[in-house]
Amino acid sequence: MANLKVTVAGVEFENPLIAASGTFGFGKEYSEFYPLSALGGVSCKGITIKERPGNPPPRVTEAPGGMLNAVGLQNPGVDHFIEYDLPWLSRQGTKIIANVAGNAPEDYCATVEKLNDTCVDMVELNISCPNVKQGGVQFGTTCEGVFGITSEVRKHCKKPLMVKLSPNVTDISEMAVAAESAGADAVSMINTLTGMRIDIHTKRPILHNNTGGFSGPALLPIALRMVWQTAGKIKIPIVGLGGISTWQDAVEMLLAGASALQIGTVLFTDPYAPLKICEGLSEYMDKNGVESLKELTGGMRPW
Amino acid sequence: MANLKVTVAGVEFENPLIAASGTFGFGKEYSEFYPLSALGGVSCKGITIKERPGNPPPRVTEAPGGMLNAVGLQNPGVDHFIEYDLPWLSRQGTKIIANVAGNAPEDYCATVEKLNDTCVDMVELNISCPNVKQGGVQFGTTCEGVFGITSEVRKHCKKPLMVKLSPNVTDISEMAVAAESAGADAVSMINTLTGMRIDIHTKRPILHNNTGGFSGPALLPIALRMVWQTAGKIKIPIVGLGGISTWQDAVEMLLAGASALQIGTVLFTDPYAPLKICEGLSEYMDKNGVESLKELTGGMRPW
Amino acid sequence: MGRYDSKICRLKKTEKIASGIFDFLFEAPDFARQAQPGQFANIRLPGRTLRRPISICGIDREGGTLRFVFQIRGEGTAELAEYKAGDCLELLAPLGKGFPREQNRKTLLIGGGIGVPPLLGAAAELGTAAVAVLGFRNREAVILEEDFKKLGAKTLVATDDGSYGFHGLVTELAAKEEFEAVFACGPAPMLKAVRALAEERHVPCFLSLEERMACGIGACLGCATPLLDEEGNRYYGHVCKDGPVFDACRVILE
Amino acid sequence: MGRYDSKICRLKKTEKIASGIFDFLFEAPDFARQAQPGQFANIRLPGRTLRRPISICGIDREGGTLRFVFQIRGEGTAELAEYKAGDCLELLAPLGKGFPREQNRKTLLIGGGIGVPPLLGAAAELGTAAVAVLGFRNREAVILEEDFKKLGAKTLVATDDGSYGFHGLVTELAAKEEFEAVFACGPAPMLKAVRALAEERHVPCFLSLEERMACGIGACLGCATPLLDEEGNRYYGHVCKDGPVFDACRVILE
Ligand SMILES: Cc1cc2nc3c(=O)[nH]c(=O)nc-3n(C[C@H](O)[C@H](O)[C@H](O)COP(=O)(O)OP(=O)(O)OC[C@H]3O[C@@H](n4cnc5c(N)ncnc54)[C@H](O)[C@@H]3O)c2cc1C
Ligand SMILES: Cc1cc2nc3c(=O)[nH]c(=O)nc-3n(C[C@H](O)[C@H](O)[C@H](O)COP(=O)(O)OP(=O)(O)OC[C@H]3O[C@@H](n4cnc5c(N)ncnc54)[C@H](O)[C@@H]3O)c2cc1C
Ligand SMILES: Cc1cc2nc3c(=O)[nH]c(=O)nc-3n(C[C@H](O)[C@H](O)[C@H](O)COP(=O)(O)O)c2cc1C
Ligand SMILES: Cc1cc2nc3c(=O)[nH]c(=O)nc-3n(C[C@H](O)[C@H](O)[C@H](O)COP(=O)(O)O)c2cc1C
Ligand code: FES
Ligand code: FES
Repeated sequence: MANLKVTVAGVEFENPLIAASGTFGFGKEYSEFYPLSALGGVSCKGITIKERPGNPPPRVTEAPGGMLNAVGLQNPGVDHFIEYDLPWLSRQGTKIIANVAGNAPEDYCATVEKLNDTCVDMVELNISCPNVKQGGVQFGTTCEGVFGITSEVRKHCKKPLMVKLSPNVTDISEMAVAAESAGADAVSMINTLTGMRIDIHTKRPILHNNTGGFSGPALLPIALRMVWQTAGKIKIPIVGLGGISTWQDAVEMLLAGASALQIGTVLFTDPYAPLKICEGLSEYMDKNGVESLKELTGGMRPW
Repeated sequence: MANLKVTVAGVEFENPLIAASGTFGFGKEYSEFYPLSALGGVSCKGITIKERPGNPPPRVTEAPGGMLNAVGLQNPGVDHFIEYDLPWLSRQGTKIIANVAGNAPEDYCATVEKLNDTCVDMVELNISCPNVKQGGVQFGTTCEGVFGITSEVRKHCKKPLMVKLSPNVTDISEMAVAAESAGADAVSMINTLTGMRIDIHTKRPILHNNTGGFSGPALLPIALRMVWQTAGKIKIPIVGLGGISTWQDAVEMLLAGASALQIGTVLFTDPYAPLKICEGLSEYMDKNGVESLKELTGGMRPW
Repeated sequence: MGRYDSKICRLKKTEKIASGIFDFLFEAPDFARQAQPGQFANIRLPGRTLRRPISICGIDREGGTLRFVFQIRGEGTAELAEYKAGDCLELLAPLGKGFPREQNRKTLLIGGGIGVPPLLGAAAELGTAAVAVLGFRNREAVILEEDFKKLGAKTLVATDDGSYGFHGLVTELAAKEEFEAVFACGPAPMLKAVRALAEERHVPCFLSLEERMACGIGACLGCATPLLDEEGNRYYGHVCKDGPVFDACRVILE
Repeated sequence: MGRYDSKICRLKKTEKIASGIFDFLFEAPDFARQAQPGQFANIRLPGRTLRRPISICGIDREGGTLRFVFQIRGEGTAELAEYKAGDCLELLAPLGKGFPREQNRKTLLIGGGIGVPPLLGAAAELGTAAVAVLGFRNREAVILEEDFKKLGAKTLVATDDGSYGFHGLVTELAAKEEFEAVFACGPAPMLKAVRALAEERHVPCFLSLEERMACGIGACLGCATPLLDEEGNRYYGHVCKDGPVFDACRVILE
């Protein structure tokens, strides 16, 4: 079996597959299928300084090539996370990424400060969640916003800091550059594309939040383009995600410029997908004489 | 059978289904299936002032929930269009929209001037085609760009003028507002989302242009969100497109705020789709006592 | 196997039992061993992103089978209906919390339409302690009446148009019966009336709810439903993990 | 029906004829009446956006059937291979320009691998005027040899590893034959060698090309292939409408 280790911002992952935030909770439910050590890491459900109830239902629906969600950052708050969720997760033998969200810079800063003295391996700044009506999204869609929130949080964060970028922008690579120059150690991209579906009988949006984030297989071409477009412009590593469902998709994402991968929606289709992707990657490496995944990162040759 | 007529910018369409630019050529090939009068209108393949060869192959590929294309505006030029393509098309009993593209404002203006004295019913300004390396895309991704090109073209265009908007922007409704204030009579939205796929064996992008435009069913939620987001901000009508494949999708698009519809990629899956959608719309109207499609436009009630 | 798992299961039998309603029997010995009445499975459809949640309608532990009865309500269930005996589908099961399991109480099983199948598993455990009151649109829509009878339940049917059984609402018909507990599944207005009836009788009442789902196991927080906690404060529970069966006094029906 | 149409057709027979290679016979009387050797059909796969182009391998006008032989090369063709006799698929056919139809010339039909099937229709028209030279990887990969023979063609097989027939390239084997025209289908390097052979012999040569397609009828301009016009200027033609069969002297092989 090939060596699947990757290092991102000084954190070493046993393999490049990290469960994407919001799709894996705090890991307990999926540990019924396999030990979480089968995953390189887990990005936890977005955490805020205080508990949040989330949006009214319906919160999810299917759409061709994927799904929409508007969970709205339901989470028990950072204190509860540290006291009740983290202890168990930290014993599972996988790297832990705390995905942090908030309405105001102070919230973000207070949350990451609380995480400084925990065993969390990395902080992922969710400045791109499109579901929270105020805040959230605004940080992620202008260079000033990304720079501002990242540099504020950077001052308070002792952990490796990854900024998660929104695809709902004209030029995502500019946001990545802003994050890098504000001191981010890595970027993860992409979050969901904002979409909507309508119930033609009730004439109401299917999601109670009206709009929701589109994720799943159809996101892959968009994510690949954005990762490629960004990889040439920043020096910090990219964790690539958006629609990855097969090991072939994973190879594409690495070739486009990603150093590690996250997978979300495919877990709903097939909880065993990460194991299958690891196996496929490993066979591909053996067959093609790839010794380290680093060799694949950015290996695409444009025409 | 219900009355499916719609009026956009003074042009009356027998039904709301317009073939989307680039997917229907100049109509001849699809007329083998049914008379083009079955369609409300045809938006022709993007036309430029001079003939263009287009991009090297491969130009198309499938992706989950849709496809990517990078045709690159291959077209015979406006003079050839007027002399050889338009005469036949104008006898088919459907409305004709000339989709106009270019590299520079002068090109656009010269092209629409040539169209002024033809039987074309409407001009659709393609400022959003993501496949042309210079020009094209830049007009469509900033408010100034959209305003600039639209007001230039407006001065030279005697036909009803529709501006086709790109979804590859942070806030498409701002682009629509810019187009409206520059004198557009309507907007059509959305064009394709820029994406990429990679051949993991050759490590080359599958499309020779590296990136291409994603279209097809998975685009629908994004398009619906953008149409809804825009409908509240402008007074001129919206022609909605992006992923419409069924009559239910069509109803959703109308409810989101569209006055008429375009369909593209679904024609490749099923050339008879427009007829099926018309039939479905008509039955829906009869069943729900809808007398005119206008009643549906913008009928969605947000939560 | 943990509390649940995802496995490919072979269809042993499929049958159309009413217009748009299908009865599927899967070979699923491991799931059958663990499953409880009122739990559900998340069925994967090839080419689709989200699985479809369907309640377990029958559990044959010896035979190693699970039974599901479902209605075509959209594209996914229409695709599901195309499968035939011998075909395989991937099931994530058994999921959620089922009905409470105290066999001795006289229990009213009250269901409307496609809300009837989830109650059959409870009838199997209750035997003659069950009173099944089943409501349907009309005679043609009646399903599973014989199945309830065979299990020993006193079985009464109501139809909206009176074309079969009692002419009227299930709750009207049930009001004539004696019972010490209520298990219900069906549309929200019916559930409200059932809860009112149970409150009147001062008996415990359990409702099986539906909500759109993604993961099916409690990880994505997609299937939120508003509940009341012990102090009467509103919060979001999750149908896939905390339910689908809930104590009626905790449920907020909107 | 116009020049082509899209219709649901029933599969009459399906067979696996080599590893990963399938032989499908569709009931398609209208298409069979119009189809010409070398044309293709665009096959719709449920749930997929783009149809898959597959050459017509056999046309039975009396029997009202079309035959296709295809190889699994990706997800779409893998799904296609799952279909069985009795199933229905939607075909858009007959598409494109086939091989020229002058029956009297001694014609070399030269194909490599999955490039062989498109030539069979031409063999049916040429009868004994055909010399079929067919190349495969190895003995196990050989397909359709008997079919060409039955139609009267002088049929020669080459394999890359010499495990069957001639050990070497099809073009080496063909170079020993006499012919007045060439029809070829196969990978680009083979087509280059075939064209060189035809030039050497000063005989007309027609090549069947592949390109990724969307509409299949000439509307989307997706399937561009670089060609030379009469003055030798390069331009983009389209495989679905101007081809898939092209005069070799117009084709730019890259
Ligand atoms: C716990 C539980 C148990 C269920 N048990 C049964 C049963 O035994 N028999 C039965 O016929 N039906 C049952 N349902 C309802 C069944 O899940 C839906 O009818 C089905 O998901 C509809 O899918 P579709 O693709 O046909 O509809 P579409 O409307 O095309 O589906 C679109 C999306 O919405 C979801 N969705 C739509 N309606 C519902 C709904 N009512 N509940 C949950 N998700 C929905 C789908 O799963 C899909 O993700 C149950 C639902 C839940 C939550
Ligand atoms: C005119 C023509 C005739 C053909 N005749 C035959 C035949 O008789 N037998 C046969 O086995 N194959 C034939 N092919 C090739 C066949 O179309 C491809 O193998 C098939 O499309 C691959 O689809 P996939 O989903 O398995 O592959 P994927 O790689 O998963 O497909 C992805 C996309 O690329 C397209 N694509 C991939 N490879 C090709 C290719 N080589 N040519 C065209 N499109 C491609 C697919 O159609 C799809 O849109 C023909 C192609 C053309 C253009
Ligand atoms: C149900 C759901 C909840 C999500 N919640 C979060 C979240 O809390 N924080 C975050 O940064 N991203 C969240 N996301 C986005 C995912 O982490 C991921 O960026 C996105 O789904 C694209 O990847 P995928 O296509 O592999 O799912 C959520 C996605 C889904 C589907
Ligand atoms: C092959 C192809 C070519 C296209 N060419 C053009 C074009 O020339 N001008 C234009 O404005 N849009 C062009 N488009 C975009 C479509 O008109 C449409 O905006 C897009 O495909 C989304 O709609 P759909 O999902 O219904 O296809 C093209 C799309 C495709 C698939
Ligand atoms: S469906 Fe994911 S939490 Fe219930
Ligand atoms: S596939 Fe559309 S032009 Fe050939």
